[in-house]
Amino acid sequence: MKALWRAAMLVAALMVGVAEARTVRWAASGDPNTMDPHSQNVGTVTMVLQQIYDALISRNPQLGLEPGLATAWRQEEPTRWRFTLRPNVRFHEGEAFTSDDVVFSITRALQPTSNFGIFVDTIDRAVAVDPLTVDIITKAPDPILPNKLASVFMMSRSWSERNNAARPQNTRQREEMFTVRNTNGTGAFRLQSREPDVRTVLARNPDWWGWQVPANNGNVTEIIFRPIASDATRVAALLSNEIDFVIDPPLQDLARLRNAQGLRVLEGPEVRTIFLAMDVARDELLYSDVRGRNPLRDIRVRRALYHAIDIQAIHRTIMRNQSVVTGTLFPEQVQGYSREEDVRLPYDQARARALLTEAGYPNGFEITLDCSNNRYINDEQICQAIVAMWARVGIRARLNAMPLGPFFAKIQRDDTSLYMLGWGVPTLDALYSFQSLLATRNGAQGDGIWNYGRYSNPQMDALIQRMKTETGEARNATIREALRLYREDVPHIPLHHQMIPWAVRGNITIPHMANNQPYFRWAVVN
Amino acid sequence: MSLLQVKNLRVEFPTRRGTLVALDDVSFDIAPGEVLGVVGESGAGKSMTGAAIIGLLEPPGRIAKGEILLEGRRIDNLPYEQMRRIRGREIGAIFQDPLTTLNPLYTIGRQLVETMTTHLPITPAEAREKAIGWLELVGIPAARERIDSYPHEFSGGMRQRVVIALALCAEPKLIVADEPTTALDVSIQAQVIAMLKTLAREKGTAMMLVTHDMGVIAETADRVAVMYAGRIAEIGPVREVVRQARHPYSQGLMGSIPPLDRRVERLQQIDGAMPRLTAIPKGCAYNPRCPKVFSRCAVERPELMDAGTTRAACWLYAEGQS
Amino acid sequence: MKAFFDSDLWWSFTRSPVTVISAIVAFICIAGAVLAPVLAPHNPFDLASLQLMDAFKPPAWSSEGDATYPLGTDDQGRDMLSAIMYGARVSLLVGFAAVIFSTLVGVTVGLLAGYLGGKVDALLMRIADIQLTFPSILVALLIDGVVRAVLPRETHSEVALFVVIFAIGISNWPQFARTVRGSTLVERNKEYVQAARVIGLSPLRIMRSHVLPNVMSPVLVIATLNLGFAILAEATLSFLGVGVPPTQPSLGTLIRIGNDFLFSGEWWITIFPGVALIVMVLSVNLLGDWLRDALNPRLR
Amino acid sequence: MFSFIVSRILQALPVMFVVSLISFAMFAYVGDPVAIMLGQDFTEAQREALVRDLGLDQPFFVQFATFLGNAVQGEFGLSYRLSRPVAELIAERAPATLELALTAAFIALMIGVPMGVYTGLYRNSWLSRFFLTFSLVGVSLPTFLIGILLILTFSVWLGWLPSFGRGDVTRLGWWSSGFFTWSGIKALILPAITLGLFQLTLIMRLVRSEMMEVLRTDYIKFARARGLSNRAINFGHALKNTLVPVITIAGLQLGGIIAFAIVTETVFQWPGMGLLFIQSVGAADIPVMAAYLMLIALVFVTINLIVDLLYYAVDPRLRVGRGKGH
Repeated sequence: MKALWRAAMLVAALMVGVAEARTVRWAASGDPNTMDPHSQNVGTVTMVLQQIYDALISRNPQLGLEPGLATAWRQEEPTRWRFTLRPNVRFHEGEAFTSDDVVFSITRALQPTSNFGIFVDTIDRAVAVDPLTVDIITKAPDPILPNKLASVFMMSRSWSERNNAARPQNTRQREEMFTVRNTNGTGAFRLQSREPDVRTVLARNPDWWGWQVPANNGNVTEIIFRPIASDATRVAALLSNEIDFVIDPPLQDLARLRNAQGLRVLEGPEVRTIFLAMDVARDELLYSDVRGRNPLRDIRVRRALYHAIDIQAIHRTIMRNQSVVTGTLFPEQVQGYSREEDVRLPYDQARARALLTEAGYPNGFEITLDCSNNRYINDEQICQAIVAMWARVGIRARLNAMPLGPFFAKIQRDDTSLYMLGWGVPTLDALYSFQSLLATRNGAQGDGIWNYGRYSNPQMDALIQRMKTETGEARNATIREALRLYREDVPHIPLHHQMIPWAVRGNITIPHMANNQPYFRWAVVN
Repeated sequence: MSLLQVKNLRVEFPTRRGTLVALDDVSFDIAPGEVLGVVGESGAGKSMTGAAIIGLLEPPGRIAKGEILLEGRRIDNLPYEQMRRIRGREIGAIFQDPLTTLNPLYTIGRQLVETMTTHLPITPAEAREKAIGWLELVGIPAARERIDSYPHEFSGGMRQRVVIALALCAEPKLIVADEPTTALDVSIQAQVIAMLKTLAREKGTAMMLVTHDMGVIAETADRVAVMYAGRIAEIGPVREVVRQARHPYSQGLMGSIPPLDRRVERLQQIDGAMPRLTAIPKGCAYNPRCPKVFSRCAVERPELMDAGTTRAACWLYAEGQS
Repeated sequence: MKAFFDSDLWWSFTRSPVTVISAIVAFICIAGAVLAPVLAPHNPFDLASLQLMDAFKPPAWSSEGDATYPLGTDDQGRDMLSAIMYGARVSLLVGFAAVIFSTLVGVTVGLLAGYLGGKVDALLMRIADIQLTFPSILVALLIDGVVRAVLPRETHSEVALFVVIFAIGISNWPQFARTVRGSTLVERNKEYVQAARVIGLSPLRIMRSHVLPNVMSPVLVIATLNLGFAILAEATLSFLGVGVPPTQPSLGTLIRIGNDFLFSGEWWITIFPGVALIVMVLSVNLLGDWLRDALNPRLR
Repeated sequence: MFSFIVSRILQALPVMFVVSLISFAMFAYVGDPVAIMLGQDFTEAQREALVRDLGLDQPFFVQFATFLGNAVQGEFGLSYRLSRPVAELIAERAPATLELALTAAFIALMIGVPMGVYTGLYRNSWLSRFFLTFSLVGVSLPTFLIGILLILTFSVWLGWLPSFGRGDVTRLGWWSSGFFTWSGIKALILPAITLGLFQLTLIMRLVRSEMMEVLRTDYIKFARARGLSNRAINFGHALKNTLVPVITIAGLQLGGIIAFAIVTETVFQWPGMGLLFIQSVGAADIPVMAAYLMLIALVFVTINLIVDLLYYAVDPRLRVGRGKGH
């Protein structure tokens, strides 16, 4: 009897123990392919590292800037910013965080093997003034440096150098880099174990500086992340209570998930815009039956393609209302957004046909549309629907849908006439989009690197150059001017901003973030 | 009393086109220790008679009529399990092709031992000793060493000796030997048949020897039954049938038998071929080929009737005819 | 023809209700697929006729159904019934073509190996052994991959169908080759073939007129059973996304697409293609099974 | 015996060579790893440097020779996708696939063989007919569909079994096993059934037809004529002879199971080599794909060798005058 009693007590104790472990089982379709904070500028990597590493500047749930490892920052001179660091911060392995680590981290992000160049491209060097003060010298005035630095994670110099990881991982090495599997951040969670493609376990860092900040009210003690690539399996796991949180539930299952017992769907926009881009550079398209001229260089043709798309139908059926229809380059969260410029050419098949006739293609023409089929939400279906819509105005488009690997390889060779792309804006600033997508490609870092239609407009280039240095209202005006040009010149056919619903178990609250990054520091398990 | 009695045996095969009669009205006896030779062309029903006796007719074949009695006890209608106890123990069997009759995956010793332990109240160790004895008896040299060999390690003749040992090892009263030497090399056929005959004599085992080799019959059998198209055409003492067959078919069959000191390789060919079971002629089945055919033969089927020293199914010997 | 209805084959056919039913079902499947352009209510390849607003219509018999779309529509507003009929067309085309291909290769190799014997035989059978070692699905994946690597993407989608046929066909020939070789070895030593040889008939003629007819029934059985496998192999490849090009969706492609709608409530997109595939393969397999028992060639 | 093994291994070498050539050629030009590795932002110079570093500017046969030389030492380089040694990745995944494949094979054999024996012996019983119908449905259902149906039924609807992954694993040195935890075993059930079902029906049909074949042979008739018990005939004589061809096919099926694991692992997100392979195909991760195919070839060659050895053990005819096998 006594033994039985003791056993019961033990069970009770265990159950209390279980109750105290507040675990979130989290799934997404992709697994981070590295734990190195400066190697891969990819959402799937950042969404995990975000929990482990801090940047100098942090974001709030509205994506506004907040003090992070830096408590204050100021543009001392046009090309010099001063950052005051947070005292008494320690890395997970015990090293104190100092200005030397900031200099090291920024230098590391500047290395050729880094994938974070776009966030530090204007930086000339970082200088430690004293252990808690850092100056960052830029090559030219950079008004949005703090926005960019919110994406640069801080590492420990001594830890990195000790483990031979002073540069971001490089595939040329035969040996595996230490940072591919190990982390040492200052963040709210630490990496407890990791099996790539299987399971990554994060444990709460009780010593995190941020727990002092009242806004960081999270109570999660453990995060188990598991990649589940198959949509159906991911939903099944959620429905069968094997998973608590899915960051990318398939749109078609939202209705079912909303109605499921004990599940909630968090809805919100993502800062990512889906658009079609066209080859407006070649004299003859690579993939078309039009010989001797490039129909897409004719703005009437571009407008005709635009007019022919019934974006509302896509919004309602394929996207199941989980999109924000747009006529511009980026969503409203981005600095520089202008509602007046967010106007679509209306859906008008007759107008489209008329424009085509006017341009000399009364019977339309053939063209190939390159699309990814596993990168954006329902990307292949959107392309299929557009191909069908174009068919009705006489454009015989052939859909070439590919996985993201071959797709990016193809468009990055400029081997395309027409492609669909989705563009996220991590800096939340207009320049990031304009510079990458619409600047004439000129070899300068960042200019036009994703401009595979090779759109080139001196007027646009001039505006982009001004955006790089101007500040304040002048800059906003420049951006508005560029957006107007974008709308009138139709270098792209904008479609929509993605919505990114998250599905979460009812007992968990977590703010939905437009950058599609969960912040578990704000997650509460009841 | 006869050891084995077969009475009016009829075996049928139901098919979609009607019932085929494979054996009809087959009757004969075998006395203890007697060797009955059964001859005939392929398809005459010799092997099927043997199969019916050991109760292993291939389905859908079945005994439709008649009886088989062993020592006066009916065995054709026994349940499977009772009949199983008779097979091997009371009636042994030897098959035609020694290459396929032995299980290739077991040693011959094992196959002998399991046969004996199945039927005789003896331990495996005793059975093994007896097995060696049997192997010696059938003429396997160095039997003690070779008992653990696999069948493929023996030549064809040696394998048939093993098969004979297997058939005899539970000391049955009757052996049904279905063409025991046909598959063997001509040079060793005589040795094997002589050995078989000697053993049967020594052990007092009766034997039903199915063959189409008249030479073998002449040397071995006491009596002989000639089968044609599922019936017995003639049955009688071997000397009589061989020297002075009564049935025209038997006569044709025996016609070319050379003196006993010369061996023949084949039966003499009779003009024409035995009818297929689907097209057995009316009357005497042999009538289309018979040199002595007369009107009655095509109309009425002859039963076995006394024809001097043998019994023959031929109207030539009907009363008032001869 | 009369001889056929009088044959044992026909007799055993009429005796097996399951076989008769599966033959009827298989016939309906094949007829529906072959005549899809005539019978299907819509043409799923005519993009201009697609109405995106008609997407996700449930089957006609449900309350929100639309009589124009008997089995409902998919995410693009395509009629499911038409898509399935056209899909079955692709599946059957690949299945039949692959089986014919492997039959031709297998029978030729088997005849050659069996008739010529010696080193040719040893070499050919060694190749067959090695290939039998590798599961057909992997062989098909390999071949598909090689072709993808060699050909540019645009060309690939044009030849993809042939690649799949080739990949599935080539992975199944050894079975035919082995059976035919075995039968050929037996036939070759028969007296009439020996005699034909002595008369001086050409080996080709001997094989065609003497050996070939005798090996046809086991070949027919293997071919029927392989048809089911070939259709499934195509579906599996398409499910993995490496099968037929998406512009020519087969049943496997439809199932892959439908898989996304497993939990969404649009069950008809998931269920119908799967049911169609199973019914088709099952009826073919039942026929093959019956044929094997009826012809009773001793299959290895 | 020894020379037999040696000759078998020598025969396997050209196979391995051809497979390595194909596996390398197959992926050498699929996709562009560079684009994937560079991510969203890069310069032309970075891109070229990466191409050079990966040796992708070298002629095909130089790349192949380098690859082969390294492969022999078990060195497949770093995965493009995961930046980790390929050998290590595969070693991590291998236990998952092998445990799944062996469990599936075990299910297939333990159920398939008795069912085959039964249907072979009692051809006309209603149970035999049921088994045969069941097996026909089994070979007519594509693996991926079975998996999906099982998930729907047992995970989503009934909630009994997990729908993905391996559950908790126990580490035994470098091997990770799911056999020792309840959650590991539960996670194994559905994938193993999915993978094993098709093989089960194949094995059952194979055993059945072999059994019927063997039961027609003379030595079985002779065994009956010797009056042996049914038990001894069916399970001693007939079954053992049936096993000879069954061993070959079962061996080949094990290879098939490992290959078909690609499908099952995709459906169940089972963290094995097949899933790794499919994920690598999507990312054009050449080193992983090449290593996987070579490993699979090695597995098949090994299985074949084991099958030959088993044959050797079961069939005494092979022990003398080998060469002309079956």
